[in-house]
Amino acid sequence: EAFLEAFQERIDREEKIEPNDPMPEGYRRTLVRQISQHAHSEIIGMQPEGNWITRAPSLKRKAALLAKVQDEGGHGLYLYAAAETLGVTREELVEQLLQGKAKYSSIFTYPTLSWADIGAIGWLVDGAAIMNQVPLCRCSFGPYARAMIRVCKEESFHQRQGYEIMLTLCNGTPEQKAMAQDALDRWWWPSLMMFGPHDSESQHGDQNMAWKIKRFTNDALRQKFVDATVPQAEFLGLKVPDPDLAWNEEKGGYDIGPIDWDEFRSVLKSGGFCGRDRIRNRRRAEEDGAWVREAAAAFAEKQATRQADAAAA
Amino acid sequence: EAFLEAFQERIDREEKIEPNDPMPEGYRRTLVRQISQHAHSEIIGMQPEGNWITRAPSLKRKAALLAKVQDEGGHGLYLYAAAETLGVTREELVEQLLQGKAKYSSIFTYPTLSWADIGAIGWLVDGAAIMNQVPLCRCSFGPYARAMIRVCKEESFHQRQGYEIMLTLCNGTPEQKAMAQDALDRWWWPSLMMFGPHDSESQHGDQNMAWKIKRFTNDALRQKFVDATVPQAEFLGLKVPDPDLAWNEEKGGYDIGPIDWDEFRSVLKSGGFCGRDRIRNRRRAEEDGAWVREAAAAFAEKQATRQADAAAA
Amino acid sequence: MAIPKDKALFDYAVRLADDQLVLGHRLSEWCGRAPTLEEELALANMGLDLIGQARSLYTYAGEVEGEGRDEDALAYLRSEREFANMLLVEQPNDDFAHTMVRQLFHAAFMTPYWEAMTGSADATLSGIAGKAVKEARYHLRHSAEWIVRLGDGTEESHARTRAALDHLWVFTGELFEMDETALSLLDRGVAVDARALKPEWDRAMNETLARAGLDRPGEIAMLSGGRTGRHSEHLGHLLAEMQYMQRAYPGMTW
Amino acid sequence: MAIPKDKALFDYAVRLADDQLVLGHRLSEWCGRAPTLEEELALANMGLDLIGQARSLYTYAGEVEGEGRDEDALAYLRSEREFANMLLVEQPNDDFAHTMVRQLFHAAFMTPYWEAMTGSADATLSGIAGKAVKEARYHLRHSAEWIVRLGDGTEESHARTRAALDHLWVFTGELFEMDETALSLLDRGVAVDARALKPEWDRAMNETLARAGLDRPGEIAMLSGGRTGRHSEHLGHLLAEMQYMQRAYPGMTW
Repeated sequence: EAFLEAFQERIDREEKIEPNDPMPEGYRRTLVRQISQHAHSEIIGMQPEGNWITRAPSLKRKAALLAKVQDEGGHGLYLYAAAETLGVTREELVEQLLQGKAKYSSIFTYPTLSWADIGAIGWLVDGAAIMNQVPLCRCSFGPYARAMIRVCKEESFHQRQGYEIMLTLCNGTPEQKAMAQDALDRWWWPSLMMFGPHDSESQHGDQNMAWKIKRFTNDALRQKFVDATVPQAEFLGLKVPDPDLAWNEEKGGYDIGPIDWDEFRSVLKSGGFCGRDRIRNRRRAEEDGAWVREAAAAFAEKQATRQADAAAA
Repeated sequence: EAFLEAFQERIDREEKIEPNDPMPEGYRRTLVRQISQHAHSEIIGMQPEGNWITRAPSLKRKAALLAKVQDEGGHGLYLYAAAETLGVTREELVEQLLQGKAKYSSIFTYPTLSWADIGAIGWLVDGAAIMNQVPLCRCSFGPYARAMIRVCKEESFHQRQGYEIMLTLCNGTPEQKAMAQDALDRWWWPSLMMFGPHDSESQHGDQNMAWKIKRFTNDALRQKFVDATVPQAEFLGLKVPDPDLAWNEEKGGYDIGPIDWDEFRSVLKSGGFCGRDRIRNRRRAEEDGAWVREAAAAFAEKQATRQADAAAA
Repeated sequence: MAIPKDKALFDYAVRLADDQLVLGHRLSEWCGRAPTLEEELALANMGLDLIGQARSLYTYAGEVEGEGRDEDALAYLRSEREFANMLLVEQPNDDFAHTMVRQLFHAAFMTPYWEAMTGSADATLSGIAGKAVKEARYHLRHSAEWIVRLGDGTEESHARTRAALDHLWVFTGELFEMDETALSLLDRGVAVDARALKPEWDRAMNETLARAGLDRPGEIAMLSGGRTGRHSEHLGHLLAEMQYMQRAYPGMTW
Repeated sequence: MAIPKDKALFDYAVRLADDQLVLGHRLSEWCGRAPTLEEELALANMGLDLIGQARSLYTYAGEVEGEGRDEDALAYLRSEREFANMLLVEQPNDDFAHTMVRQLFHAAFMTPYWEAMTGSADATLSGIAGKAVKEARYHLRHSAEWIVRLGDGTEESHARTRAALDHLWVFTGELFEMDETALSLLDRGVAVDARALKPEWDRAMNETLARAGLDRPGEIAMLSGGRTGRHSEHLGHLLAEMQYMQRAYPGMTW
C-alpha cells in the first residue's frame, strides 16, 4: 500500500521510472504487454510495405521505401530492447508472436493492393501512429520514453514522405489520382480504428492514465488525428469516405460518422484479411533462418572457448 | 558369331527387333543410351521453354506453349517406356540424369532470353530434331520406332508453330523483328551442332548405321536441315548469322562456314551456360516431390493389402 | 471506357474468366516442378482446360461490351483492382498438398456450377458450360483421388494435407456468394445460383475427406473480397509477371 | 535512339549501374525474410548503398548520353538483352549462404575497384567512387564475417556455404574481364583495369576462406556474357517484377 502510494507520488512528480527501480507488478506487466505489442507491430508492419519494394515505380521511391521498412525493423529492435529491460527476452516475445498469442496492430492485416497504398500508409497509418506515440515520449517508464523519442522523429519523416507520395499521385494523371482515392477509401476507417475502442469501452484506460503510460484518451487522440488529416485530404483534392463528416464549430473539430466496430472486432478475432499470411511469413523466415542463427551461436561458442584456452595458456 | 550374323540378317531384312527378341549386348546398350538420352533431352528441354509460360504475351500463345511443353513431357514418358522394355527402370535412368552421369542434348543448356527464343526453338531446334528423328521412325528396334512415330507427328506441329511465332514477329514492329533476328543469331549455330560432330569425327557412326539405329550420317542430316531452313529464314526476311553461307550449285545445297567445335566441346565439358541450373531444377523438383511419391506408394500398398484382406475374408 | 451495353453480363463473364485464368496460371507455374512426370502432364492438362475456358469467356465478355476489347486486352491490360477472381484461386501453389486442396475446393464447386450453367438462358454461356463441365469433372476426380492418397498415405502427407485444408478453408465461403450482379443475372435466367450448390459441394467434400481420413475443418469466419477487387497480396505479383510483355510492348501482335 | 556522344563512357557507366542495381534489388528481396532482425537491417543497408550507387551512375550515364534519359528511364525501360550487369549479381538469393557468398565475391572485387576508380580521370566517376569505396569496404567486412561464421559454425552451415561457393564460383571470372569498351576507357584513364585487381581479390578470398575453414573451389571453366546482355534465365523474372509499374503506366511521375 505504502509502496503503491510512493510509486504513484514519483509518477505524479513526473520522475522517470527506470528498469531497476521497484515497480508494481501490474505496471511492469502492462508495459511489457504494450511495448512488445508495439515492437511486434513494427516487425509485422514491415510486410505490407515490403510487398512493394521490388515493384516501386522509381529508384528514388524504391530506396526511400527500403529505408523506411528498414527503419521499422530498427524500431522493433529498440522496442524489444526496451521490453528486455523489464526482464523478458526478445526470444520469448517473438515466440509469443509466432504462436499467435501476442497481439500486433490490426492495421497491418490489411493488404497493400496498389502503389498508392504505400502513400496512404505513410500518410494515415504513420500519421495515426505519431498521434499515439508523441505522448509516449513522456511516458513514465524511462527506456520506453527514450525509445519513443527516436521512433517519433523517424515516423514523422515517414509521414511526410507518405503524404508526398499522395501529393505526387494527386498531381498526376486521372488514373494516378483514382489510385490515391481508392487507397484513401480503403485505409481511412482502419486508420481511425488504430486509436482503439471508444473511451467508454476501453478497458485499461484509467489505470494507464494514472501511471502516465497513457496521457490522452483514445477518442481525444482520434479527434486530433481527424482534425489534422481532413484538411490534408482536402488539399490533395481527395474525398474522405465518410458521408457524415462535418465541421463542428462548437467543439472546434470534425464530427465523424459511426465506426464499424464489428469489422474491428472481426479483424481482432479472425486475424483479419492478411493476418494469417503475416504470421506465416514470419514463421517461415524464422524457420529458414534457424540454421544461420545456430551457426552464429556455435561459432560464438567456439570463439569463446578459443579465447579462454588462449588466456589459460 | 552365328547369332550376330543372324541378327544382322534380320536387320537387313528390315524386320523389327522386339524387346523379347535375342539381341547383341552392344545393340541393347546403344539403344538404352540413345533412348534414355533422348528421353532426358525431352525432360530437360521442358525448362527453357517453360521459362516463358508465365510470361507468354497472349493467351493463345500461353496455351500453345503450355501444351507444347506438356507434349515434351509426354515424349519423355513414351521414351522412358521404350527404354524400360530393354530392362532398365525409369528410376535408374532419372537417377543417372540427376547425378550428372547421363547426357542430354546440349541445345537445352542455352538460355531463353526473349519471347522470340520460343519461336526460334520451335522453328530451329524442333526442326533439327525432326531431321534427326524422322529416320528413327524406321529404326530397327520396334518400341523406339513406334515411339518416334508419335513424337515426330507432334514435333512437326511444334515446328510449324515456332515458325509461325517467328513470322508474326517478322511481320510486326521493328522491335519485334529485331527480337526475332537476335534469337536466330543465338540459336543458329547451336542448332547446327545438334547433329553432332562431323562424320569424320563421329565415334559410333558405322555400327549404328549397320544396325539401322541410325540411317543417315550427321553431316547429311545437317545439310538437309540447312537446305530446308535457309529459304525459310529468307522468307522471314532474317539474316542467317554465317558470312560464309553460300549456295553451291554443284552439290545442290548450301555451303556453310566452319562450326565452332570448341564451343561445342566446352558446352559438353562444362555443362554449358544453364546446364547446372537445369540439373539443379530437376533435382529440386525430385526432392520437393519425394513426399508425394512416398505417399502414393504407401497408399497403393495399403490398398493392395486391403484388397487382399477382402479377398481372403 | 464506356459502360458496356450489358454491364452485369460483362462483369459476370469477366469474373468467371478471371477465376479460370488465375487458377490456370497457377497450375502452369508447376511446369517442370511436378512430383512425377505423369502429374506434370495432369497439371498442364488442367491448366490448359482452365485457360481455354478463360479465353472463351473473355472473348464473349468483349463481345458483350462491344468496345473492341479482345481476350488479351481483358487478361493483360486490367489492373489488380480490376481483376475480380475469387481469393481461393490466387493463393500460391505452396506445396503439392496446397495445390491439390485448392483444386479440389474449386472443382467441387465448378462441377455442379457448369452443370447448372448448361441450362442458362444465355446460349454462349451454356455452350461454354457444356464443354467445361466435362473438364471440371476430371479436375474433381483427379484432385479428389490425390487428396485420398495424400490423406491416407504417409504421416507427412497426411499432416501436409491437413495443413493445406486448414489454410485454404477460409477462402471457400466466397464460392457461394451472390452479389447484385449475380442476382440480377439469376433473375434473368443467365447466372447460376451459387448458394444452391453448397449442399452438393459439402457432399463432395465430406465424401472425399472421409475416404482420405481427414477431418473437415471447423466453421470459421470466411474471407472474401475478390469480386470487388480486394485481393490478397499474392495476385499483384502474379499479374506483374503474367502481364509483363503486353505492358512492356503495348499494342503489338504476337 | 541516337548514338551517345561518348558511347563507351555511357556503356561503361550503365553496366556499372546495372551491376549495383540488380544486386541491390536482390538484397531488397530479403526484406522480411532475414535470419535475424539485425541482419534484416544489414541487408537493407547494403541494398540501399548499391541502389544509391546505381542512381548516381545512371544519372551520369544519362547526362553523358544527352538524350534526356534519367535514372528511371535507364533502370526501368531497358530490356533484358540491354541490361549489361555481370551474371553473378543476378543469381537468385537462394539461401543465406548463397546470398553472402555472392556478396563476398562482389564486395571483394568492388573494394579495390572503387579504390582505383577514385583516381579516374573522370571527375564524376571518381567522385562516386570516393563514397562507394567506404560502402564496399563495409560490404566486404560484413560478408566476410558471415562466411567465417558459417564456415566455422555448424556442419550444416559449413555444407551450405561450401555448396554456395561451388555454385557461384563459375561467375567470378567475369569480374576481371576487360572488353573493348573498358579497354578504350582504360586508355583514357577513365576506367579501372579489372585484370589488375585479381591478386587482391585472390588474397581476400584466400584469407577469408582460410579463416572459415573452407576450401577454395578448383579452377573451372568460367561463365560470362552479362556485359553483352547474354544473361541467365533469372534476370528476366527480376526485371518483369521490377519494371512492372513503369511498363504498365508509362510516362507518369511517381
